[in-house]
Amino acid sequence: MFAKKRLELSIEKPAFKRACRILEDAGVKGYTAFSAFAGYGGGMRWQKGTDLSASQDMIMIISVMDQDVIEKVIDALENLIGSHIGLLNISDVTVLRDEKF
Amino acid sequence: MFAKKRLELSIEKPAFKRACRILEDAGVKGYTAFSAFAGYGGGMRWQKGTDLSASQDMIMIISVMDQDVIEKVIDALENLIGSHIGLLNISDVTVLRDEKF
Amino acid sequence: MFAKKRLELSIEKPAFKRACRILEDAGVKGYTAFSAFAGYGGGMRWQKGTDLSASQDMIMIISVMDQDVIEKVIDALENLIGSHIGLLNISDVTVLRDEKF
Amino acid sequence: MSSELILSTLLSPIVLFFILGLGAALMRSQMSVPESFAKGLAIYLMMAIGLKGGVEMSKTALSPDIFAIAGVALVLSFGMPFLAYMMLRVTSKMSRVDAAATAGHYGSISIVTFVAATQALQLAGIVTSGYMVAMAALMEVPAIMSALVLARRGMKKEGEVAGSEKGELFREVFLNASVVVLVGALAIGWMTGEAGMEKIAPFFVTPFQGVLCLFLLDMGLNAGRGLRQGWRQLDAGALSFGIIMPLIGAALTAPLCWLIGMSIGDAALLITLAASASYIAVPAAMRLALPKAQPSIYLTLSLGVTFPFNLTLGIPLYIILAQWVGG
Amino acid sequence: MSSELILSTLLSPIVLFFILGLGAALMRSQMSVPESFAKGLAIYLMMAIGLKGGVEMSKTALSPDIFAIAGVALVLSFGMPFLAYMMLRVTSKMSRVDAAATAGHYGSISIVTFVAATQALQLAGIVTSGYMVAMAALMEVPAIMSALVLARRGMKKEGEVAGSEKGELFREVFLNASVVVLVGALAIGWMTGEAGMEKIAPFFVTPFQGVLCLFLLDMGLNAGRGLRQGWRQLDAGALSFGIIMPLIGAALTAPLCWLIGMSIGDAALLITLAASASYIAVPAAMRLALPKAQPSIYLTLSLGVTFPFNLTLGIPLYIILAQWVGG
Amino acid sequence: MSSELILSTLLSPIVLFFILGLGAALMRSQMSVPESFAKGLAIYLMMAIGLKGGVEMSKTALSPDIFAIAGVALVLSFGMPFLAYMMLRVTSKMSRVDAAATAGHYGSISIVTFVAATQALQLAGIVTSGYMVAMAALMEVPAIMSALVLARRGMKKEGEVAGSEKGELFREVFLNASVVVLVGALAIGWMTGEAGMEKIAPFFVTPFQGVLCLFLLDMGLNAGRGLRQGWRQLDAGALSFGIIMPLIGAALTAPLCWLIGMSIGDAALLITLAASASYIAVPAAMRLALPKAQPSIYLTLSLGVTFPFNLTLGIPLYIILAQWVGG
Ligand SMILES: Nc1ncnc2c1ncn2[C@@H]1O[C@H](COP(=O)(O)O)[C@@H](O)[C@H]1O
Ligand SMILES: Nc1ncnc2c1ncn2[C@@H]1O[C@H](COP(=O)(O)O)[C@@H](O)[C@H]1O
Ligand SMILES: Nc1ncnc2c1ncn2[C@@H]1O[C@H](COP(=O)(O)O)[C@@H](O)[C@H]1O
Ligand code: NA
Ligand code: NA
Ligand code: NA
Repeated sequence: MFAKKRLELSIEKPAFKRACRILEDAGVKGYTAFSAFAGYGGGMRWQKGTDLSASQDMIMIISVMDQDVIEKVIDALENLIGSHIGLLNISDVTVLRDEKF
Repeated sequence: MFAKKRLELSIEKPAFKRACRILEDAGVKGYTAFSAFAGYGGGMRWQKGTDLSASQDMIMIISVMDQDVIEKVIDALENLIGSHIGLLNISDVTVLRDEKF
Repeated sequence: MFAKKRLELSIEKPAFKRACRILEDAGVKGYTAFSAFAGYGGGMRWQKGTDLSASQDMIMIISVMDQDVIEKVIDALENLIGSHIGLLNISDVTVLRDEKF
Repeated sequence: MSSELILSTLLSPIVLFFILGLGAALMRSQMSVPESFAKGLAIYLMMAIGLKGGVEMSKTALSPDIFAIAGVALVLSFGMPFLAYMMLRVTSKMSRVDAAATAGHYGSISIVTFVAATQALQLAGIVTSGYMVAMAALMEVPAIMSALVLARRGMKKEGEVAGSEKGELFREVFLNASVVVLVGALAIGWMTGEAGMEKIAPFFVTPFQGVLCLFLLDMGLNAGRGLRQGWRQLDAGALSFGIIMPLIGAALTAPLCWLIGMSIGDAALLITLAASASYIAVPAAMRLALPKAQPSIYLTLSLGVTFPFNLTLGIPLYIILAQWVGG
Repeated sequence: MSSELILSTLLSPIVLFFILGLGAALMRSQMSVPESFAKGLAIYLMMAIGLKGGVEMSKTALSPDIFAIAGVALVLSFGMPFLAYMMLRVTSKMSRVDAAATAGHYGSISIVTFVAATQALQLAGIVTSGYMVAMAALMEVPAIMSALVLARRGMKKEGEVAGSEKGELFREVFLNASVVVLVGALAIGWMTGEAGMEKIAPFFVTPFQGVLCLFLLDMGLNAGRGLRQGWRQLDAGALSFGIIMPLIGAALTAPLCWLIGMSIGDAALLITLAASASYIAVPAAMRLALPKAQPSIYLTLSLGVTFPFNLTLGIPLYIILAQWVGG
Repeated sequence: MSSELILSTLLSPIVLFFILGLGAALMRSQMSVPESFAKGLAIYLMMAIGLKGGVEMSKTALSPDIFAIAGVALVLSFGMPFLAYMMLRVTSKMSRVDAAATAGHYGSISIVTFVAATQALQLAGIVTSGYMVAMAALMEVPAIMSALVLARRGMKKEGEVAGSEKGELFREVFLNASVVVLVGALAIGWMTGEAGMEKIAPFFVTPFQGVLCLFLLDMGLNAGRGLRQGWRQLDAGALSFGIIMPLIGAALTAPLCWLIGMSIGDAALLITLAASASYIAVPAAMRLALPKAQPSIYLTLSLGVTFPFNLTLGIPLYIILAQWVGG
């Protein structure tokens, strides 16, 4: 079993592709994205489907990677969530196959 | 980087709003909710869409917060998942911007 | 509060039922599954809905369990993600009710 | 004539598509109608039913009869859960709260069963009144209250569930999708009348039966899956309840129809409403109000047992019954 | 005659279903039309509008008039945001970037409002031209550029957001769903003409108004929810802007219609386009281009305030206005 | 006459909407038809096709011809994968398992291509038989078995994948959505006949072509995206296979049609079935049975290359071919 970092990035849907490009450019081997259906932040609730432009939808991207990749990725992501609605957290995980991450 | 707690609460859909109110009342700064599409528990499988009332759907709420907030939130959540179908887990994460959580 | 293991298994949709059977056979008490809407791996992006057969969709299964159950489950899962598109990670979490996991 | 009626019901496309879905699910096919598509169709069906009822109501003045029928409908919805509860407690091993929640489902109604009955009557050339849609809407809710009374009777009052809010149950019960759409469309149909309907009939009237086929394919899949997943939860008493209770509901309603002098068509519809059980509105309300009751019990019964029974054998029986008591 | 027009608009099924949805959302009903179903209906509606416009364009040769109207449409879409921006900066406490983003919404258009106006005109027996659909498409985008000019004016140039790519804003703006489907269907309708349309009319023409009812039920729910969640974000100045700006847009457009000699029906549609505000294409573009602007502000205004106003009172007013200036 | 046929096919609304979607995806538009809406439409289309075929079958007694055609259909579905496999191994660098999986797709069929051919024939005034729908259903599955034979030939038997279950492949293959709905609707159409169809025709028959337009817009988006994402995976040999294989399939089928004396319309449909490749049922089965085969290869070929080719140029060619061999 190998120790890795798990990045969980929540980002507003219109900026989703930007987040993807950042991850890919930093050499992340993979990521998986989920669509949130509701949320709360800044004192306001939102719910998917209410906003026809889908511009308030949130996407959560999960990506497992090595410590050194996360260091490369984090500055660009900080810039992204400085401009766009978004937030991230990082945790420790173990994985089976080192070469996949 | 700042150390925070990540709460992962799975709750049956009919009780989703109740969970939201608990979190908001405890002063959580934000949360994001996802809709599960299938699951297993108590020896039974369920699958989204089979139950027209959606009353067996499960929602997962993810919220990152400070240690002291989680302590406030946990009793009310324990009451909630004592009555409703639900379960929760807590893990350690690090975040970039302390003030957002 | 009790210490448990949180398994996060991403698996291609056609193999989803196989993953469920593995977990259930190992005596896992429960799991919850989510449908990803996009992802990246092996240098290729995929997006839900583009592939009419849904055979490229990814499912994420989350299951919280005891250390000894995870050991039972891991070999069969390794076989599964050796044949099918998939990956997993394991992390430490704490839970409220020991008997539920 | 009655065997003809049964056969023509069983061989109508909507029932055949239901059976197709049921069979596929029981044979463990993975096929499914996407949930959001089916939910969209459900809203369409309720709008169409409401509009049609409303337009027909707009054509004739409201007679005093209508209030008599409404009275009977209310009594049935309030009253049947008590009967159902007693039956369940005697014939099955269900807990008190499970029996109460299940009983509530049988006092309330299934709008798809109602629609299927309308189609069968139309096929048999029997006329029905537009205001029967209003009766359907009227019978959705009262049974929920009876269920709460039954469940809480003799229990020491529990504390509120954390996070619950005043008014949430009320909103769930009175402002759920089927009440809002059915009552709203009924009112709109009534207000706009035949003239307003003309322009939207090509969407809400002409393709209605076809949409119903697609919807019932999905209902068959759901019923089959519900049955496959849940039947182990149910003992023989509970399972037979799913067929006996509709028959009792029908048997109770028929003399009341005769008493207030209902037409054959309307009597058939009221009997069908009484015999049908909810699987959308009531389960949702029960999860809020009686979270300790197990959804797998009441859903398996109402969707997996009673609905298929009514759709296939029940409806022709209820029409035959109505031919005896209706005038 | 004008009060008749207002009444017949308000009592049309599409408006009544909108009000039903709006009321349900304001009363906090949990009912909803599934997002993907509503989005599918939206694509259907845009295809239908585009095809119809295209087929009608194929019947008559393009006249020089059409270019004059296109010119006016472009001027309005480019110009109105500047006016709207000034109004917002004077009457409300909105920040510069919020005001610019909001202004962009009012230069662009709402295709559902356009369709509702078409229906109201049809009801009133007033003819319109197929090419007005092209005008609607034409007015979607220019306002976005004006908003960017307004927001960036006098600011020191910021660095690019990480991960942004050349061309992404262009694609978002010129290849968004409504532009692709509307323009594409318009072109297809034009190419295939009456003959091609015949076979697909039973899907795209006959049931159109009925589909619109279902769609507007959902719009009502969305507008009500947007209003409930967002109105606290808005001061009195901003809220009144949501009603005054459409009226100003209409007042500006009317004399231009007169100047270039538009027919009553076409003038009513152009006025409606000017008075309507975007809630799909522009918000999406703004999130990419001006992420600092708050979506809750511009969405609440355009969807929660302006759209309901236009749908109920605005459209009859614009028709009356067009009757004065149109020939 | 043949250039006319090509032109009228290319300019039909369904092909134009496909091209619109294809173009939008290739230009990287973000627009999409919601997945669940498109899946709902797909079920509708299969129900409609099945019902129509069934009703037509109910009108005439089954002739011995039908068994000859069924025999040819089975031989084609079983046999073509072997040919396709050899071609792929010779002309491209595909691995054995990828070639086998891809070959399986070309033995099976695309129901949308079949429908498009039906429409083109109808436009050209050429009649077809209802039982050809049964042939389409018949050809879906056998090719999957040939692919398994090909993939496993000469390999030492691998152990079972963990979690796999007896019967799961069988269910995936014989009870997938398209088999269930197509065969089920065919049977229902057959049982209820013209009389049962009458009531549901306004949903399943009249709007059919319009729904097809919307569905093909989505297919165009999917094909374009598949092509954009996957073409780099394919070498020139593989890419050209996507166009040459359908032509070979057609060339093989044509003389067989002549041999058993099929009508022009039916021959055109059988040729089209042979020339078309699956992108729904077979990929799903391959992921279960041959998980080592790369989906990006076979999906890009069948959906991104072969489907667009067939829809635009292939179908008119196949009709011309049928005019030579059919009687
Ligand atoms: N490091 C990763 N973190 C999260 N998800 C991943 C990762 N690598 C791959 N995936 C997911 O697994 C799918 C298949 O990846 P692969 O096995 O690399 O082709 C991708 O499309 C992603 O959805
Ligand atoms: N602490 C948090 N934990 C999880 N999700 C959050 C949190 N804060 C904000 N979010 C999500 O991010 C969105 C925007 O939040 P904000 O940036 O605070 O306006 C919310 O609607 C939530 O979906
Ligand atoms: N250990 C677990 N890990 C993840 N999800 C679970 C677990 N146990 C239960 N669930 C979810 O909670 C639902 C109800 O479970 P139960 O309370 O055991 O009936 C299940 O259907 C799952 O979706
Ligand atoms: Na009942
Ligand atoms: Na405007
Ligand atoms: Na083929």
